[in-house]
Amino acid sequence: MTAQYIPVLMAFAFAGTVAVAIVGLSVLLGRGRLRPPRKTETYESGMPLLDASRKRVSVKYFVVAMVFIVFDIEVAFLYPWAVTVRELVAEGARAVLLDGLIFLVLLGFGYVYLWREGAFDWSREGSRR
Amino acid sequence: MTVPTNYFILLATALFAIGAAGVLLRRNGISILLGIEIMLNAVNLALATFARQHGNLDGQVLVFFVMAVAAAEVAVGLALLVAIFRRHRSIDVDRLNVMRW
Amino acid sequence: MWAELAVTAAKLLLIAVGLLTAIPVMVWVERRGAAFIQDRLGPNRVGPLGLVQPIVDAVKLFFKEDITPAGVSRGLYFLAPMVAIFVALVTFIVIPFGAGTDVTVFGVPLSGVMVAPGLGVGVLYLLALGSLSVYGIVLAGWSSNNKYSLLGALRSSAQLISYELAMTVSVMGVILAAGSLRLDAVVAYQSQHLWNAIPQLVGFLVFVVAAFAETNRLPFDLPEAETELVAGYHVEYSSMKFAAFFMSEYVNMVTISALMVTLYLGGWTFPGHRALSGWPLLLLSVLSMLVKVSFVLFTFVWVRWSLPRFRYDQLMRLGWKVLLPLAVLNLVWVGVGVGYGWL
Amino acid sequence: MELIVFAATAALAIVSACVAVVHRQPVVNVLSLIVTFFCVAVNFALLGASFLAAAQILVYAGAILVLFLFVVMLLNAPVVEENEAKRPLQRWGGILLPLVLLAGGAAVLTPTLLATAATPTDGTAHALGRLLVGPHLFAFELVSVLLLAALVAAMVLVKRKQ
Repeated sequence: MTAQYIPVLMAFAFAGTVAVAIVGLSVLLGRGRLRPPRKTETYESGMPLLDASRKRVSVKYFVVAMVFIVFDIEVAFLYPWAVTVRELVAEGARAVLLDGLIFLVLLGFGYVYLWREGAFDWSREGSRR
Repeated sequence: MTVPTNYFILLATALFAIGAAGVLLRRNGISILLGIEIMLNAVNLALATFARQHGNLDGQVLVFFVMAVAAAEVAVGLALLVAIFRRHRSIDVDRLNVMRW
Repeated sequence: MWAELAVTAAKLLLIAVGLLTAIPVMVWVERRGAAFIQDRLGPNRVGPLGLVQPIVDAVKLFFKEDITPAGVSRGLYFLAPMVAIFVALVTFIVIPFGAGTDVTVFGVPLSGVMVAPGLGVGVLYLLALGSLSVYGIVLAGWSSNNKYSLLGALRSSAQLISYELAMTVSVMGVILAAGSLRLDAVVAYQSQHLWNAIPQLVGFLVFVVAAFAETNRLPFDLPEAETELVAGYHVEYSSMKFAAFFMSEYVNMVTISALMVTLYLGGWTFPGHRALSGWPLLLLSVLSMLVKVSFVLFTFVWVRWSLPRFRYDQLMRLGWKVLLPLAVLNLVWVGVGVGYGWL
Repeated sequence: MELIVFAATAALAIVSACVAVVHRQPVVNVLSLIVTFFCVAVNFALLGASFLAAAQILVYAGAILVLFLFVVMLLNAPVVEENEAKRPLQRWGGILLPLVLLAGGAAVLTPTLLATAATPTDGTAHALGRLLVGPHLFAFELVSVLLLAALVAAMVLVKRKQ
């Protein structure tokens, strides 16, 4: 049962090696010449830094991620449903379509609510148009 | 050789203990939610272990439902944190000592 | 046991090397293609038609000075490019690059030139690990201690997760039709029926648009929008650490093109493949897959130099208000189609 | 082979979970939790729950922790200085409870190893799907209602009052 994961393990090992090798090589081969402080400054198109770089970001990103979580769970639940539809229909249980449809419609209410709340509008100008 | 059931249970216990310690010891709201996530994951692991133990998939279906609950919990919990932060400019849960908004 | 391991390792290395060589080729096609579309010459000095140019560039990148800016979070800063390239290099193993269920090497069936033929979760593996690519970008943006980086990373991650949703829902349509998560089953289904792109045209279009967005290509290259964010999340990266992001972007592009071909364009199938078997079928199927993937890749280049960039609010509106409902509609249609035996 | 993988992921999971709980920097907390969840996913695979392993990565690592990261960046709150003296009860509870749990866990380990079922079942998407639309259909539909409620609640909470 677990033999199916051996190729996955190999791929992980391979990708990990490549990842470490690339970054390691970069450090080894590109090693230092002169390091004037100018060179390691944060690059902001030549302007002097005015304040901290890590600012608080907009709540809009939170809304997007929150909506994503909810719909991602929905997707995770629908995948097992989707793979069984063909089998179950072949066995004469066509009601399985209805099961999925009810699930989708219930979430559809949420989608409509979000739309009306403006969760999908990034800026106000966008929503007016 | 397959891994014995006991080992998985021990791992699940250890993770649960770490999560519980996190919830009790930290005051940062985000850390507390993370602790809850660790605890839920530990329970999921135990459920999947017992599902294998009994050769019955119902345990795995339950794990699936726990995942949905965890996601809902995180969405609402973090929204609460954002709202609290707006109000108090802090996510220290000890500052929340009034039941009034 | 050992023969199996050896064959798996050989397949893995072969495909990975193929993917990695695709990068310089793609760079060349992109630059020459851009030049052609914009009526200029493009790189033409190094080697015939400038063919050696990308290789020279790669060598140059290796020996560039590796600058670590002051004020970065060191651990995360080095981790980010590793995550990006790691995620790009583990996802392709569930894609069948050819036929060959009847071809054995050392007694081991080649099973569709998939590296992981037995993996039951199939396409879900690709989608799940692909969703981790967000972290490479967020890590880079956060650890760089640069406002442009942070903004680019945030935009990018919001864009990735928005379009990932539309993509997974449209993939679900294909899975529903094939009745299996495995991609070789999807190809087998298409060799019996029409290509999925025809009955599921809506889903296909959603997938194409989402594929452009997921690979941060124009018209969805807002995360790195040179004119407003200088380069987005990888501003502060130099030398091969920058190249790691660059490579992962191209590898992702090839992977997603191969996925697109497998899901919607018949995979490795070609007219008359049922008359063949054994090695000839295997070789021709790999060739056919290559041709299809190259065509899709060329479309990526073509679109890049033909369309302008979206504004961010337009991007979000397209993802949530247009693509997601369309993908769900496609899913409902496929469900009904399967339920009543039309598909 | 499986024992090696288990031991490695278990150790990694415990270490990264500890980091996730102890470290002061929220970003590091979240990132090390990704490692924990990834290890749990590997353990799901070892347990024959292949679909759950994929769902674990897709849902936890791909979605939930992204939200956590966004919130960390959104709040960018000053690190909470932990003044432990104020809450002796919780502090002792926080130290004692895990110890009790661990002792119980160690007690589980010592007796003879539990035998697994004769025919372990593989938790494929097919098998789970049949259970979801079969005996667990009601709960399946209820999940949709739960998600709907969570969506509305979270939206109401973050919305600014005009």
